[in-house]
Amino acid sequence: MKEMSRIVKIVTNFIYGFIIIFGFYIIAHGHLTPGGGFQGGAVVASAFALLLISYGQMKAKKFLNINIFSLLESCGLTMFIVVAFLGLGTTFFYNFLANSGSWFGNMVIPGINPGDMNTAGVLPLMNIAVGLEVFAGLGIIVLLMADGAEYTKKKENAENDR
Amino acid sequence: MKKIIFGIAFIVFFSFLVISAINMRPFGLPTFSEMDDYFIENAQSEAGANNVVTSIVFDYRGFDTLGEATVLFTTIVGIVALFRRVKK
Amino acid sequence: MIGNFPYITVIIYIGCGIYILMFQKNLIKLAIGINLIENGINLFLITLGFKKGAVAPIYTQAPSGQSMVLPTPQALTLTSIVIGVATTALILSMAMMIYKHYGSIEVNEVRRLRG
Amino acid sequence: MLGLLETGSGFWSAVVWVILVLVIGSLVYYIRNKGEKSYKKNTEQDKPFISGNPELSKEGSHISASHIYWGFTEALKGYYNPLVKMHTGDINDYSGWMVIITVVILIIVGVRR
Amino acid sequence: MNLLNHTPILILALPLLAAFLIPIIGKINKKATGIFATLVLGLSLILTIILAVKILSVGPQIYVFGAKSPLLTLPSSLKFPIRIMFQVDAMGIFMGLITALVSFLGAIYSLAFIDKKDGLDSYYSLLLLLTVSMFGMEFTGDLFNFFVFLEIASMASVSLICYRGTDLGEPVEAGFKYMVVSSIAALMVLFAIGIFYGEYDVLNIAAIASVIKYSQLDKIALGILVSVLAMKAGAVPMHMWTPDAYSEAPAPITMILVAASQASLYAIFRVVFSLYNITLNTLAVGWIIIIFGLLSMFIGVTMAIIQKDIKRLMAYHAISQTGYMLLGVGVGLAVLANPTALQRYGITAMEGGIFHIMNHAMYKGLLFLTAGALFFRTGTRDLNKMGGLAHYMKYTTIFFIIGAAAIAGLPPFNGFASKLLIYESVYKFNPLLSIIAMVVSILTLASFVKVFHSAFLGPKLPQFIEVKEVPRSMVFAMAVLSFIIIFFGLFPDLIVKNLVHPAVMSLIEQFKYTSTVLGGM
Repeated sequence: MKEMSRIVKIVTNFIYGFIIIFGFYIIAHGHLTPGGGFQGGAVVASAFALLLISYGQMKAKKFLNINIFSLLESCGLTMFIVVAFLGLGTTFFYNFLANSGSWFGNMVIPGINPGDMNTAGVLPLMNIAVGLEVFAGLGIIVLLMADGAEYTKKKENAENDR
Repeated sequence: MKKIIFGIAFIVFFSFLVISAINMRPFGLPTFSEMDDYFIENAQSEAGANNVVTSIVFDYRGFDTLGEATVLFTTIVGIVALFRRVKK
Repeated sequence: MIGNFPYITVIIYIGCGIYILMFQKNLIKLAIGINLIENGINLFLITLGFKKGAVAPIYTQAPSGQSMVLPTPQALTLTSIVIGVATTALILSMAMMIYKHYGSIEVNEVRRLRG
Repeated sequence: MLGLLETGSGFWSAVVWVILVLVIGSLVYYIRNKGEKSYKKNTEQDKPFISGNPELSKEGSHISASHIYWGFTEALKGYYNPLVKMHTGDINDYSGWMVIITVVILIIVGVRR
Repeated sequence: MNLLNHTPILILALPLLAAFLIPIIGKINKKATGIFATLVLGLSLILTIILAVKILSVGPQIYVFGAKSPLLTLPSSLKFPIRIMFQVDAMGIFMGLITALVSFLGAIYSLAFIDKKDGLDSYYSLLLLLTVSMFGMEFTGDLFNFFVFLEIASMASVSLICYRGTDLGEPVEAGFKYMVVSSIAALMVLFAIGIFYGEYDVLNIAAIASVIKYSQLDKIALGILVSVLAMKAGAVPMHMWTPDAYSEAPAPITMILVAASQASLYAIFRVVFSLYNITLNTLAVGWIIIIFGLLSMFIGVTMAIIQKDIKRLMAYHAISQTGYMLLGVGVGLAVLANPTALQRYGITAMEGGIFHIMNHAMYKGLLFLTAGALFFRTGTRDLNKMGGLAHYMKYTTIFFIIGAAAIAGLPPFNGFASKLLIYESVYKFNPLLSIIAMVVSILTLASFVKVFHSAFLGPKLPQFIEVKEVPRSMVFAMAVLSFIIIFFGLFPDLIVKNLVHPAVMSLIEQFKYTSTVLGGM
């Protein structure tokens, strides 16, 4: 993938931070508004895809590292399953924080309300874990496929030269 | 010859799909909705979330979501394995 | 009959996908076919959850006095969309690898394994 | 008894079978031992006799896999040719067969308007 | 907190956690991943045995996710369960035992087999994920959950089939074909689930079973489910992916893939017996399954005879043996509505079919492992290039003889016991079917004689001078499987009475399955 023109790069520099912040907003408010871990994670990953196509994969590799993404992905998934394991006192996936008064443990007013961040028990934690996993995972997919496109093309050219 | 047989089979299959569509219950008028009514009524008190869909995704059907995250993880591990460079 | 029109749309999606899988000869097109079936089924699930005159099942600042649509199909669709993304990513990566080794993505030429 | 499998119209016991094989085997061994003892190793007697033809070399006498059951496949050519032709390795066929079988099952099960 | 109450989920969740951790471990030490995976699978095997003892002595176990208690299926006087649950009965744990054993031995075998290349962490992670997905398919009591695990199974097996794809084209081709096939299968399963959801607004298998009406839509769902799951199980004429995928995967993975396609077979039985049971037209559907079985048996074995690739030949045999299971259970289904015939031969036929699942997993696993051992030392799978290997690989030869005798149904090995049950009971249903099954058994023996002759017998060949016996971990895995085969062959009644008969009864008695979830209705 080649580097794109300067206009694209400048606009990307300007815009990608906002996309990432918007993605994290969606992740954090998953239990109140439409959205959640998957959707937010996909939005964050789209920012990386934008960086990749505007800078070309050679330059983008300098600031997008697959190893770090892979670590983040494993961490997100491990966090998800550990939160599920913590409910094992009652059952796997038990929502032990909801209505408990501690973290995210406020009681919800039944019916229509303006929404309170500090509710829903383990749901926000799982949203964050899944968000982490999805953006790292989709980032890896995008990077590897861009890399692989180059790799497969090169091989073919080499064969033609021979 | 093969194409003709496949074509006939495809047309019959499609007509079976049409039959299934005609036999479905009317659009927009669910006949039973006990499970969903339970979710709408109790999501706020049990899971404590305003967003009923999120409370289903992560609480009532949380295990599905774990499976779904696992599918994504499986794919990524598979792609990493597929595009790996073998050291000779 | 006309009330079931959304279901007809669904089966047209599925039928197009099956048609592509049965008659098209390009691996990328096969991936598109699988995607079409999947979109059709997602649409099917969402269609099943619709209720006339109802709003999204979210209590945050919802309009008062209105019923809500069935939430379960939306959760199922969310799951199935992510699975679809994963499927597509894997299938396209494999098509790339096949192109690298075989130099072609035509079904007729990608059949060293037979008999 | 241990090892007695009821099959609905009789029974099967592998343990009894093994004991029987051992008993018959020892009988056979006993009878074989009573046989002629004039057989000597490393003489003319243990050479293979192929209708008077000279023995093939060891490497040459190994029959490779594609020649085993040659007669069988040759005799059943009419059955094998279409069958092998059916396995095209074409992905379209894989989904095509699925559709055909689904249609057949749906017709047998009796779906109608 | 009593951890023993949580065994159904721990069997799954521990390998899953390990699979997520393995990429991190692989960054520190590549070699440690294999040992870690093996240990976790061993732990999972022990837990499965504990659960099996509990189920066979107490009864079906239920585990509801996220409820206030693992046994609370119906919250606050609702008619239907709303949460996902695991519902493990005798049939489920029977399959679970196969899965646990096979993947544990596969991991041990892999320790020596997959050694040279990098990518070890991906390999073991995928192996664990495949095991988890099989457990999930076998234990779950929820249809959508079943779909999710079906997808994990297909993704993991596709990635493992492509594992050698970095420098070879064929594995990727096989993986692509399997991917297309399993995507269609999974999507069609999801379509059927959508139909059920639209009709009854429930997703739990037991809850659907209690309200099912066998309307037009249910018939369509039945047809789609049976045909696509038969495709995943590798029934003729939708078997074409099987030889491709089985022959190109690494040998231990092929062994696990056999168990994975049996999980799909289990799903057919679950759909037909637990979901529909007596409501459907048992004679018609039973004959559909019998015909699947006959075609699979006959075409599988005749195609196997002409193969030259050792793993491809064994893959066709896998199709042929799947036919026996379909035949046995199909006969049981055909007479399900007829209590006297069911008592006279139906139950015996099903016992034969179900017992054959376990026997097949064992001996076919052993045979694929011996094929892998040959490939490991000679570097080829082509039977024409092999010969005289018995001079160098004594243990492998003995294991191959045991496996071949078992698959051909020679007494006293385990294949004979289950085939005898099938022959004698199917003969009372329709003598012709029984005769075909025997002919297929003879042809199976014939084709394995061919493999034995061309690979092991014959003079020492000059190109294999340096071949020696395979490493100890591979021999260990094969030895365990041969021991199991001989044990099952000598004492088949122990297994049939204690494991297979409860499994068959749990399939036939739909009432028990629904009442464990919905209470005594």
